[in-house]
Amino acid sequence: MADIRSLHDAVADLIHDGDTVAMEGFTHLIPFAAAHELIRQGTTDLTLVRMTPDVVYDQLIGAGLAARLVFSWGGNPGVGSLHRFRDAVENGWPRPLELDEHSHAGMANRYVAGASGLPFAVLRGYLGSDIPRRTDTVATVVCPFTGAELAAVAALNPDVTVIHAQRADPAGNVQLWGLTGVQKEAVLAARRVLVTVEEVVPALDPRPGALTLPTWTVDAVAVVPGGAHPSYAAGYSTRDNAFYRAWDAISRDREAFTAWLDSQVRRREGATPR
Amino acid sequence: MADIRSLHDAVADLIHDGDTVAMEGFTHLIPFAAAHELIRQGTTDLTLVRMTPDVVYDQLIGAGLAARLVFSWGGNPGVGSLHRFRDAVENGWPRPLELDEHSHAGMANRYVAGASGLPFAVLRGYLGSDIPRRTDTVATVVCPFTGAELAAVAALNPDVTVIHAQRADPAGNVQLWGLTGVQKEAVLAARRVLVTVEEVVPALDPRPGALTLPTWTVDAVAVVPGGAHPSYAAGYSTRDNAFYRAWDAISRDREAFTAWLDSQVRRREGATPR
Amino acid sequence: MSQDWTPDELMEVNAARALAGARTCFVGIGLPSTAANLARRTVNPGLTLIYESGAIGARPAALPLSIGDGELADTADAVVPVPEMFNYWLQGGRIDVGFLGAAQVDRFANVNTTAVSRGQGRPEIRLPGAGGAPEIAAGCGRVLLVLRHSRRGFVPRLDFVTTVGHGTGPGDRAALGLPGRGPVAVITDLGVLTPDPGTAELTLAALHPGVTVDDVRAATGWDVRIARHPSFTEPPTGAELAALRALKSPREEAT
Amino acid sequence: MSQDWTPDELMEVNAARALAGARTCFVGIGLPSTAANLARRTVNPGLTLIYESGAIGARPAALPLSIGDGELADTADAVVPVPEMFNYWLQGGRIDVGFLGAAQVDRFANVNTTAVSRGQGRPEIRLPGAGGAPEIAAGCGRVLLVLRHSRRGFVPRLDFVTTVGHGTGPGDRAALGLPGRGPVAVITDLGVLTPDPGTAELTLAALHPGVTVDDVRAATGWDVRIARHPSFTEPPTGAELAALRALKSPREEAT
Repeated sequence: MADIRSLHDAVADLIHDGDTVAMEGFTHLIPFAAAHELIRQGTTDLTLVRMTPDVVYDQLIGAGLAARLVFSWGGNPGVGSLHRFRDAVENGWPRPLELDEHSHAGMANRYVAGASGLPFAVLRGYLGSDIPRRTDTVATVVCPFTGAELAAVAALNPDVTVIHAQRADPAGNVQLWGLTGVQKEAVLAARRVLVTVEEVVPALDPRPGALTLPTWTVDAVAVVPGGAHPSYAAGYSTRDNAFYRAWDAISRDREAFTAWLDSQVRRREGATPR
Repeated sequence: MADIRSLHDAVADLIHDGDTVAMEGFTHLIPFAAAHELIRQGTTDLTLVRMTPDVVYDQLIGAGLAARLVFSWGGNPGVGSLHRFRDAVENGWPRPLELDEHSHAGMANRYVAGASGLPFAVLRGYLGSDIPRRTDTVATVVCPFTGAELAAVAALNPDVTVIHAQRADPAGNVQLWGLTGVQKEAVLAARRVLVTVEEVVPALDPRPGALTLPTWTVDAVAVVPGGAHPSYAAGYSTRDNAFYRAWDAISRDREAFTAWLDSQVRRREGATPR
Repeated sequence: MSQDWTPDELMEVNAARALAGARTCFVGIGLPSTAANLARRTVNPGLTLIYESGAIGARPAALPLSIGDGELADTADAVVPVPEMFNYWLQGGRIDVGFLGAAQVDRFANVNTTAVSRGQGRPEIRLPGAGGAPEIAAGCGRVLLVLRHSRRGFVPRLDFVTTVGHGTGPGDRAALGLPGRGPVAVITDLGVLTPDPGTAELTLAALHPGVTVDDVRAATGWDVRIARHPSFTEPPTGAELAALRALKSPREEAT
Repeated sequence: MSQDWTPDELMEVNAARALAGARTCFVGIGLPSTAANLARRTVNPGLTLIYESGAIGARPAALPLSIGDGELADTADAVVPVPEMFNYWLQGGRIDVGFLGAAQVDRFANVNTTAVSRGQGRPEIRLPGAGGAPEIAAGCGRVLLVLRHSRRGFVPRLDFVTTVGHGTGPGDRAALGLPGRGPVAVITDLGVLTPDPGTAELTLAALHPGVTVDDVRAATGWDVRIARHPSFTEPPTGAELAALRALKSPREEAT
């Protein structure tokens, strides 16, 4: 059952140094506030898992919290490179970043296998690509009925999955709608689950396109209005595309990035360094 | 793109002798009217596919249209046996019925594989059960990462899938809600798709829990209000549990069944024997 | 004290009691659904009922006839597609208790719901088949079985193993890779049998009020083991009986 | 006639034209999204746009910056989870055209979006990675590529094959089990290349107005094959240019 807690306490209790952490949300509902709390708490040596690392992981990588990245597309959508990600991979700054790299179809199916209690998933993928040469989580299986050879990807079961959702009820049932990406799979694949929400409402009335995560699939809910910014929460906010564009200049330069991190994240009110 | 057609013409054009036909709907939204049209047209030698054959397939089997049944639970829910199914299996009346028998999890995953363009699906299923001894569509695969042995089930790709839905728009986009069972998978796994609907509306406004099948996944839509009776369409009707109970006596006796079939299906208005 | 209950009611009330403390229950239709809905009205108001039709957290006011009655979806916390139900929720290992009926069980609580032999050269008696049972019994944390006690139901050897309980004894579940603990109780109209911790063989652990060990022996198709001191189940309380009868009445009126 | 268009506009207009007759298009972000949205406003109003974020039949009024902008979901016929998108819709073989960008292509229209070598002992230049491309190129009925023409982009040998086009020549796709036809055109700001039916090697089939064969040779990193009589693409119509500029203007204002 989910407890409704402060973001600080939920992050401190659920996410530990060395954990494998998935913060999901396909452009929509990205849990930026929870990521910033991780930066304030300095939780480090993380294996970060996300289909699209996006600006949120650019920040965590630049802050030096990530030892490893499991992903399938590492760009700033519609803008260009993730400069902190590139600096870590190309130059090892502020620390080297090990990669486990997949295609979207492979990552999505890795979560599906994790949510399904299976050790692997099967897909028609990676055929002829060099991707399998750089990872040990792609293999092949042979169909016992047709003899066809198919790709197998290893299940992903994060220690912790963090998502942002529109709302929860007082019992900790969570509701999200709009583009819901791979969040359900990432939640059900994880050992522990933290959800930040825009608000707690007395009851979750049905909504078109909404999915509900029962409280017994979630460990903690933290109320963080705007917790997806500069990503967005359909029905509450719109994507701050200007910030995504501005991130290009902020992140291109190590000093500008560090100054941004200090002023906009580390020294924000409520920050409690450990 | 789906054409909006009469039930008679859609059934005549899309379903042929010897076809593998899936009529899905998990208790809810069972396409009874389309099944009755099959009986009137005498389309025969069918391989019938359905997780829960239910009264709808009891009728088709009793009418002598089925050569083979692919299924996972053949009872009259909450009432008892399907007597026409049993008579065919136990006594070959009106003709022998070959069985390909699975568990629900296996059948659901067979449709998933079919919808996914894969030749098989993997599950933790059938372990220790005698089911695999009576079918050639269950096998084992070994996980290339862990060495674990798992069940594999062969994909199901029906020639035709038939479902009943609440509504369509004039372009043939289909919307259904409530318990949606395995319908999306059965539709996307099939070569041809027929959908009967309660009504055509000018536009499909969003509804909680609704899923939409784009018109380009459907071949024909036929407007048949009440076309799921004695099953039901959430928002339009409720399950006629009294009919399901009454079916026990109708179906227990060959003559009573034949009389029912003649009076209630074959000689109904609009029937056009071929 | 006059006993104003039926054997079926003893079975249903004790089946409901077996759900005390459970968080989530995967509910088969028929007796399991009766028991699970009664549990929500008595020992476990917070119990989450999960029906294989896709309803998670259903709160039906009356007993559903089928596992796909409209009320299950209308009152649920979430409705999911059937493949998701079996893959993410059941196989994913999120359900505490699987509650199943059975046509036949053997001494290791294996279940047959597929076919019964009528003997050489005669066609089998056809039963409905597996449904969700094999994977429910595999994937839930533990399994409860409920069926009426008779020699037709409690057989020395199953003609067909639809669903594995404890196989041929301890260790079989692990060897097969079945993740859950398997059947922890078989609740009948005569009493409650539980697997012996050492041998996994079903053992009469408790008798319902007014039932004797000989009644159980007479209704069991093998030489059933009896606990050294079988207990008696508590008689149904007035509240339990009232809740059970209220639960059943609307459906019976609708017939 | 004064040419009042840019090379990028020639590329975008011709990319949109390549979608004439398609029913469904799986749309990558950037140039492919521009082309697909332009096609809906010009040659193919009925085109169904599918974004990997889960939106099927999106009808954005302005060009989305990301493939997950809210308007894509708000205007879609259906929104599906990402695993369903890749498994049922893409891998299921329901999409006519996959429209992709590329950092590097080789003469067989294989694509690198992963990493570029800087030479021995120096770290690779890191690109974003695969995203949906390998399976889009595998599963769609046919593939269109759009990228600006330069020796950096049109390379003799890829440092990394992210996505297979035609492999090393005819027959490779079938041998790999790739179901779709693969790339049928590469549309650039200089012209249009198509795979030779016999060799599968990219061949300059058409030049944009004002472009010469030598321009293409100078911007291609290998000795590019030229069709015996390369045609010229039709100049953009006023309607095409107006639609393209209107499509881009709201987004640029929002910057």
